[in-house]
Amino acid sequence: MEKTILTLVTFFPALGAILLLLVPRSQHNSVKSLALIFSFITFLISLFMYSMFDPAASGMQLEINVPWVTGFGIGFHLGIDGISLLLIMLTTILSVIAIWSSWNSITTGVKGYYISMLLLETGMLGVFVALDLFLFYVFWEVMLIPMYFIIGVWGGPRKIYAAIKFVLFTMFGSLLMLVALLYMFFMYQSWAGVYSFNLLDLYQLPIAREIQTWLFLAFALAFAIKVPIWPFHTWLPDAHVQAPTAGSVILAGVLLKMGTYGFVRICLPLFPDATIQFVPLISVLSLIGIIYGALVAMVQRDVKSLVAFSSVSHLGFVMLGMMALNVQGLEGSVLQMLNHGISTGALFLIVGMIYERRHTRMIADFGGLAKSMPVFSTFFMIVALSSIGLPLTNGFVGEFLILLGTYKANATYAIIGASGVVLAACYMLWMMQRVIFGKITNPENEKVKDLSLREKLVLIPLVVLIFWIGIYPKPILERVEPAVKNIIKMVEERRPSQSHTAEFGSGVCFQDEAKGHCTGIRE
Amino acid sequence: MDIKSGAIFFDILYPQIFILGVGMLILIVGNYMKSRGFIATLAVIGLVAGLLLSLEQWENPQSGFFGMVQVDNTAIFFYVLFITAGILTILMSRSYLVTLGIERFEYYALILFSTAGMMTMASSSDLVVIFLGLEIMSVPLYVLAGFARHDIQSNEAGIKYFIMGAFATGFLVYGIALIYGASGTTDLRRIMADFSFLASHAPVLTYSGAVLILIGFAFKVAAVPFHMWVPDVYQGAPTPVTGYFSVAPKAAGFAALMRIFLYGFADMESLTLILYVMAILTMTVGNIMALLQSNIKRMLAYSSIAHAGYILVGLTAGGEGALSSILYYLAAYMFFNLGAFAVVTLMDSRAGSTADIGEINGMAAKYPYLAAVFALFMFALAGFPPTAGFFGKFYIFSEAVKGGFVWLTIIAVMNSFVSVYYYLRPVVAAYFDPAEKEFSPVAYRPGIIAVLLITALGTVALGFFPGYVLEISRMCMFPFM
Amino acid sequence: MMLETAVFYAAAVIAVFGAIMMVLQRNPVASVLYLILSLVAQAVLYVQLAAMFVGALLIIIYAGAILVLFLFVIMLLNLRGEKIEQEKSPIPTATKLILSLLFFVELVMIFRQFSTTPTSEYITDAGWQFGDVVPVAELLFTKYLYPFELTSILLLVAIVGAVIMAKREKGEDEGEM
Amino acid sequence: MIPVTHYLILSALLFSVGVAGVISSRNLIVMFMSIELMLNAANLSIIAFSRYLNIMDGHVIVFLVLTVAAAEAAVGLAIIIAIFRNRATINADRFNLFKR
Amino acid sequence: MQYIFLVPLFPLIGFLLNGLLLGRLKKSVISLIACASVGLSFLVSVRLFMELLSLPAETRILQETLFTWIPSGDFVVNFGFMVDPLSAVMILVVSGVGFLIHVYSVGYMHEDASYGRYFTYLNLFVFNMLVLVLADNYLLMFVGWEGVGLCSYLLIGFWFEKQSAADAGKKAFIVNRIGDFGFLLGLFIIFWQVGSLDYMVVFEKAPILFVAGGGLITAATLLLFVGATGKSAQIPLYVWLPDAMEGPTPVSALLHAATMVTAGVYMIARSNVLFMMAPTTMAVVAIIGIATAFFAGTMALTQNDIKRVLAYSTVSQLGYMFVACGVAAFAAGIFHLMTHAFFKALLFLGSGSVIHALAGQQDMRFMGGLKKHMPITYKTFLAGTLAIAGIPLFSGFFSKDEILWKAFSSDYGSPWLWIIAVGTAGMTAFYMFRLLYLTFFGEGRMDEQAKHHLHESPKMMTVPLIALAVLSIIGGYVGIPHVLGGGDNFNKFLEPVMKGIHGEAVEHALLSAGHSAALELVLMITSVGVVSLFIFLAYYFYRKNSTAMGQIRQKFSWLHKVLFGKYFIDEFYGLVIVRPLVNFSLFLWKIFDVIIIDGLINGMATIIGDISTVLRPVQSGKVRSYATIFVIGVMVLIGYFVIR
Repeated sequence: MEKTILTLVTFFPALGAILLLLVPRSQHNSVKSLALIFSFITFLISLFMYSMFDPAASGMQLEINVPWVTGFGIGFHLGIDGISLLLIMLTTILSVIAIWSSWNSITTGVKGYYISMLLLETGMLGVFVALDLFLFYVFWEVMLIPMYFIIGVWGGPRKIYAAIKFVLFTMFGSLLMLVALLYMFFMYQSWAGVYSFNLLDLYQLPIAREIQTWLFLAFALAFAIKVPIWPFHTWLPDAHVQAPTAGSVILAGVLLKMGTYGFVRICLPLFPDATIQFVPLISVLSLIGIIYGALVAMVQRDVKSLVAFSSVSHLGFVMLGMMALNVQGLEGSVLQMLNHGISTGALFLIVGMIYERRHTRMIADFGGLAKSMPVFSTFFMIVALSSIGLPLTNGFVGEFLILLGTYKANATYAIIGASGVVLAACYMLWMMQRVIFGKITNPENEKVKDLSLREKLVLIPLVVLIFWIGIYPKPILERVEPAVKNIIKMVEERRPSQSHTAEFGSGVCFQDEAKGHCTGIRE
Repeated sequence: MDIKSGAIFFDILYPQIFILGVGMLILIVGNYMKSRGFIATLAVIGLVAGLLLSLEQWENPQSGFFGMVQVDNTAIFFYVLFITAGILTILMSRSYLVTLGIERFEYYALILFSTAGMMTMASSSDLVVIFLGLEIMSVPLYVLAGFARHDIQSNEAGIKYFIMGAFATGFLVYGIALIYGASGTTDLRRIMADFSFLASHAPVLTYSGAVLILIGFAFKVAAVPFHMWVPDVYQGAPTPVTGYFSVAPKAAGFAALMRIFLYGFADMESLTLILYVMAILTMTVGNIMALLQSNIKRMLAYSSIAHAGYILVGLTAGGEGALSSILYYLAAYMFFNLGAFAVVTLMDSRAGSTADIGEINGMAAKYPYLAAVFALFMFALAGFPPTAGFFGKFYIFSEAVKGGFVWLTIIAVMNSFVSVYYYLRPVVAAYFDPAEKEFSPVAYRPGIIAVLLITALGTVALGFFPGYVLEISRMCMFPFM
Repeated sequence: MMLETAVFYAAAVIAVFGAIMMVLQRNPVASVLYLILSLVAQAVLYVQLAAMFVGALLIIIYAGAILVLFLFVIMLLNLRGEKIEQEKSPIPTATKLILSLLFFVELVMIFRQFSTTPTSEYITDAGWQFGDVVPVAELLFTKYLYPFELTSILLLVAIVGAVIMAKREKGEDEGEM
Repeated sequence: MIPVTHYLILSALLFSVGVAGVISSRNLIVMFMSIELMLNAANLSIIAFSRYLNIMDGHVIVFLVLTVAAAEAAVGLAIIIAIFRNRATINADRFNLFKR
Repeated sequence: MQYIFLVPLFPLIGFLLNGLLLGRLKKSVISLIACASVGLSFLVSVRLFMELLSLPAETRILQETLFTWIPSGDFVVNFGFMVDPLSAVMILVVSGVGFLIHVYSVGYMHEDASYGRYFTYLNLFVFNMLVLVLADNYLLMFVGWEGVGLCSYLLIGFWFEKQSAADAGKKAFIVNRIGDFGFLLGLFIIFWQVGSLDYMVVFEKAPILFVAGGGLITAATLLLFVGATGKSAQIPLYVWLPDAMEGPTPVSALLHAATMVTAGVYMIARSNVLFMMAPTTMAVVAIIGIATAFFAGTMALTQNDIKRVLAYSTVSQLGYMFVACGVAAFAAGIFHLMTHAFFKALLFLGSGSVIHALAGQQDMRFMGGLKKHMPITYKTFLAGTLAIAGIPLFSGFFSKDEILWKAFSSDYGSPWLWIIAVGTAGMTAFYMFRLLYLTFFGEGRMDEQAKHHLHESPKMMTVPLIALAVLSIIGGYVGIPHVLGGGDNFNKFLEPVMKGIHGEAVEHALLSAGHSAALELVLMITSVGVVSLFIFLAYYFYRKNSTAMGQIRQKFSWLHKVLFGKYFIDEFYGLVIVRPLVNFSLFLWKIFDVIIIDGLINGMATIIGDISTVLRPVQSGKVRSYATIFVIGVMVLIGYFVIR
């Protein structure tokens, strides 16, 4: 079980997708139920996995490493530490919720939709469990396709533009990552004498400083686009606004985390020197993102794009905390990944719910919903508050740790970053103000039905999580801590590693066996 | 001369002989048999038998006819590739040919002959034989391009292909002449052995000869700037034939190129630069030109140019790895590109089809599986994992990085980035665009279903489990290298 | 020796003249005839280069068969009268001529470094007659057996191809031709 | 004595004329014949090299090239016939259905 | 067996019960749950207080850790409570006054449709407030701190259908957030310097780890003070409090008078150790405090809305408390906090009673002559007014006088502070009596229908009024100063908490005590005199000769305009901060995002497309051109070797 549980979690949704293929197209209900059941069982499996995870141990757990493409040293290598554990849990929960939330909103191409959702889940889980860089890359790209369809087929009026923009942006970054990955692969080969894409092996590879810089840039670009770090964020509002509700939930909840996860898992430990070198740049970009996202969110007219820009701001926090490179900052960053997934996911669900009722998302079309939909408004309020980081909600713990850590690293960053907290209150409350408070000016808002049982059940788990993490984050933090310390250790210890890079330094020479001479690196 | 190669071993030619024999049999039988289905089946059987006979020789490199024939693993790999491409093409052709009213038994014979020509090309290390193989391959192709005799588009494709092909042949022959002049032989093994002498004794002659030969094959694989015929011919030729064009002759061209430049002229350093530039140009022009095409066939034509560019990246990298990476890529490329053409063929088999991209609109709603498969091929062409397209590119690029061609690789990945845009367009059309008029029904025939299944399976399998084919491709090398 | 030089230059001039006239002629029939002229001149050069057999082949096969086929097709299509109208080409003809000229210069430069030893001083093997049928045949049926066999396939393929393209099916319009 | 270079230059000249014919002529037949000329030019150089190197392989090669030329001629002319039937012209410039 | 957690637990249970069963309970059950929960927590508080008293003064600390809240590396924060004299006073005030206001609300809100929601929020507030004061570390205090801010937001915007109410709620929250921003940064400094946020650890180690008077401690305390200005409505962040009057009146009484707004004072008193190490901050606190007291007082002079007058008065009184803190008289600040809680709650509830009677009318120009209609309200209101004005024997007198004396005598004080403070006291008396006269005396200026409906409030409302009135009167007796023969018990009780003024600082405190008792008496009498004078003025202008007021108003119309317009601070903020920010954001979105970033990307795509378009004619369809390009390619390739 130890060895197979990760495989099971990862591929169970895909199995569901395959089974769905066999269900006739017209049987919407069985398609939906089957998809829900599969995602739910995946969630249960992930719970089981959670229980198997040893919180005290550092390093990777539940590992499995089976050769896949031996000729390339590619292995089917899965394993998790605290960070991946959390993101997996997030993914499985959000997937269930996303699938259930689309119950009534998806009416065309039902089967394709749920197949896409399940495949997407596998893709996302794969990114978080992969410990083989090649595998990581494969999953990273694989998940693009179902998301592309989810946006493109079931999206809003400008879905095509948004879908293509989404794919192109992500592709752009990841292709450069591929080159860097290959480069590193051969560096490892000439250093260790064997081919390996195993991340844990590659962690050992000493890389000269200037090469680190390039490699870091290549990887970071891929991740930065995904995160998205300002100024690579412009795909995000379009994708979010156009995607169907569940798509937005997953997109914001999980997909963006893949970028930040990439930074933690790959950029930091692999390129410690470069990381240190780029801390100021990334921090400043994150800060710009925090402020920028908040300001732009403030003036949005569409609730969904407001939430989208708020994501830019929140992810800025995540990156800021990560760049603090200390326990608090990094832990806060990881926690905030989770938090953002929960809160923003819930926000998108909520926006989706009113959209289903009113077929508009324009803030100006609403007002006074608290009167006609009190339950809805309560949920909305709780989630919004968690999003702006009110104490005892999840957002607070994360943001606090991030800022605390950042302060240690650089007080100025923390001060500027903290102002984002104020701005968050501005845009969120202003939006709440105009949507749920005030007089009902549009008679249509009077008749809207409050949440149905299903919708409540969809939201309740998220609200529970919001408070749980806000009040008792210890179980989570203690699982993250060993992983975070590990990463910090790797960054710290492997910094200025002059001693052993000698043979593979800047004057790198690739021995071309066929031609028997040094072709060098052409740059 | 080699001890072994002096003898005449007919047995190493069995695959070709068999395929040619079946081709001739078709020519004879075809006149009397009404059933074209039978002829097609016969052709497929012939090819399958050829395939089996080829596999017989795996891991048993032999040489014969005074070294003119060299059946090594590489050759077998290509045999399998050509034969598979031939089988798939035949399988997907019928409904199309029938719809257009051009189904004639010679069609199948021509494919068999052409396949035999390619096999000849792939299994020789003598320039003259390679040249003859090229001709045996090309002549049927000229005819196949113009096979729809009443269709002016097909006519035009035929004549253009023919004129340009013959023109390129002129240069090739001149190149062979120069090499002959410089070395007194056309045997690549001797050329390789004496290369350093040649390079110092008559460098310009040798290099120019090599370059002219390169051009001759660059034409076949559609490398820029010798690609101009490609869009017109691909668009005009009957769709299954186009599919065949985009795969088999291209692979044959690369087979020859690899024989000549990874083997005979392997030590020719300055060629690297030429290949480098050619690879960049080919990828870039192919991709950029494909961006604005509105005809799927034409778009796929440019796409095939771009893919030739990626393979040239591998060729630029050189070395053993390059050989196996190119083999792998070609195998993968055969599956998804033929698959894509199979879908286009299916659509083109409807009356009044012009293969315009707008015709795809609404496909997903009506034929979800067809659309899904089509999307799969497009994603594979764009190089998304976990399709074969991804691993193929991965392999090629890895060889380039290994060879130290980092910038070339970056340009290559940027190119495949650009390509994503146009590969997504048919997908957008199939899935996202609202259909203005109903997607008119397509006629599934067993043959084309089989092709779709095989190619889709191949695309996925080579993506998920690249290891197997990878191992096979690594077993391929030139035994006397 | 003077004679040899004179023959060479005469043949060369005729070959080139024929070639150029072939290109310049509007009338395809004339073009063919000029090409035949050029080929005959080339055959003379072959002979001068001690390639008796191949030179003969050139006359017999090329001039005698291939070009007659051309002529035949031209007649069949009744092309004599066809006027090829002057359309604007994207690349002007002058440019193309300059291009060809440059190309020629390049080709010449390839041979620049090539030895300038006169041909007649090459040693010929005493054992067999250079360029005769026998030695050519000997090579053709031993070392070059495989290519030779391939040509048979090639010709077969060409025949089939030609038949496919040019043959009229039953029921096909018997029209103008 | 006539140096081998002379023959080679002559072949180059013939080849260039062939090339010029292909790129400047509109008449398919003339283009085709120009290609034949190019092949012949190549043959001439092979013969010259053969003589120069005193190896007879070149003669066989020329023999083979001649065959190829014949095969191409057959097919090429057949294609020309086919296209002429449909279009009633052999003006190469008219065959541009696929612009862009 | 520790039971501190019960104090906040009861309101939490009340909140959860009411909140989760919202709309399914009868009103009586709701009110029972709500009042009982707060009442119970009051009882527990009393029990705790008794237990505390039973301990010797130095060890009066009860602590309880529930669980580890945030453990992250060496940063560990517990969910722990602590009762010491300071928090004991606070929980008594919060739960006691809270209970009374709950009871009052039962009557006041009886008609409201969202009755359940109201009590839900109210209980949540009490919970948060109790967490704030009971926390044993800064971060948990911050939880309560933001929590009360949230409740304030919810309760101000309780009648969310009223645009102004919703706006006011939002404003309150955001302004508070600005304060919290400072608070958080302050915490960062403290944590990274001390390594903990627990009070005990911080106060123990801070004197060692911080350089007294150094930049770091000054920054930390200043940042904490920024937090306090937000919560306690001091300059420059006071703007939200007057608007907060949009909420129901009991809310104003509880949150915006008695308890929540005093959190800043509590926090500074709690952090006295830190503040005492930063003299600069102390000065800033005192100056901001006095300035706020004065300016708020002036603004209160001209307001017509009964609740707004009280609101500005609250701001002003909070200023007093900050002055006390600023002059190191933390105990005096807390003392005033307590008495203020009594009388200000009373005044708000009284005004609520009036508004209730007038069916929502808040404008004093439409009141008057209510004395005879609402005797109980009048009498209790009068008691409150006297207390706030600082009339001897009323609670406000003792606490205010303590502050005035300390402002004068303390090492951190100065006569100037005293003078302004006394002036402000005079103003307070003036506007309070103005309010009293306008409301209860004279002719009724309300319309006939309203007049007809005038009635005394129900028992549920008057009983709390009476209780608070009693407290307003006697509340000061716990802290009668030595000079008046009292034992200064309140000071003594709080002394263990005020570690900051022990040690070195204690010397100064003792020194200040060296001023003569005579001086203290003189000053006391002076201030009473000033207050009396202003009461007379109010009597003169609003009771005797109301035309005179009009003339003065005419004469100083600019001043009136400025005061009535509240110095146009809101407008100023709007013009200088909000508008530019919104415009800048719009610029970022519409110009930067859409045009520049996306434009760049689209531009690149367009260029690639253009290249494609440019290259297309090359593909002319003519074989000759193809061949030409072919030849060019050949020439280039061969040329490379030939020319090389």
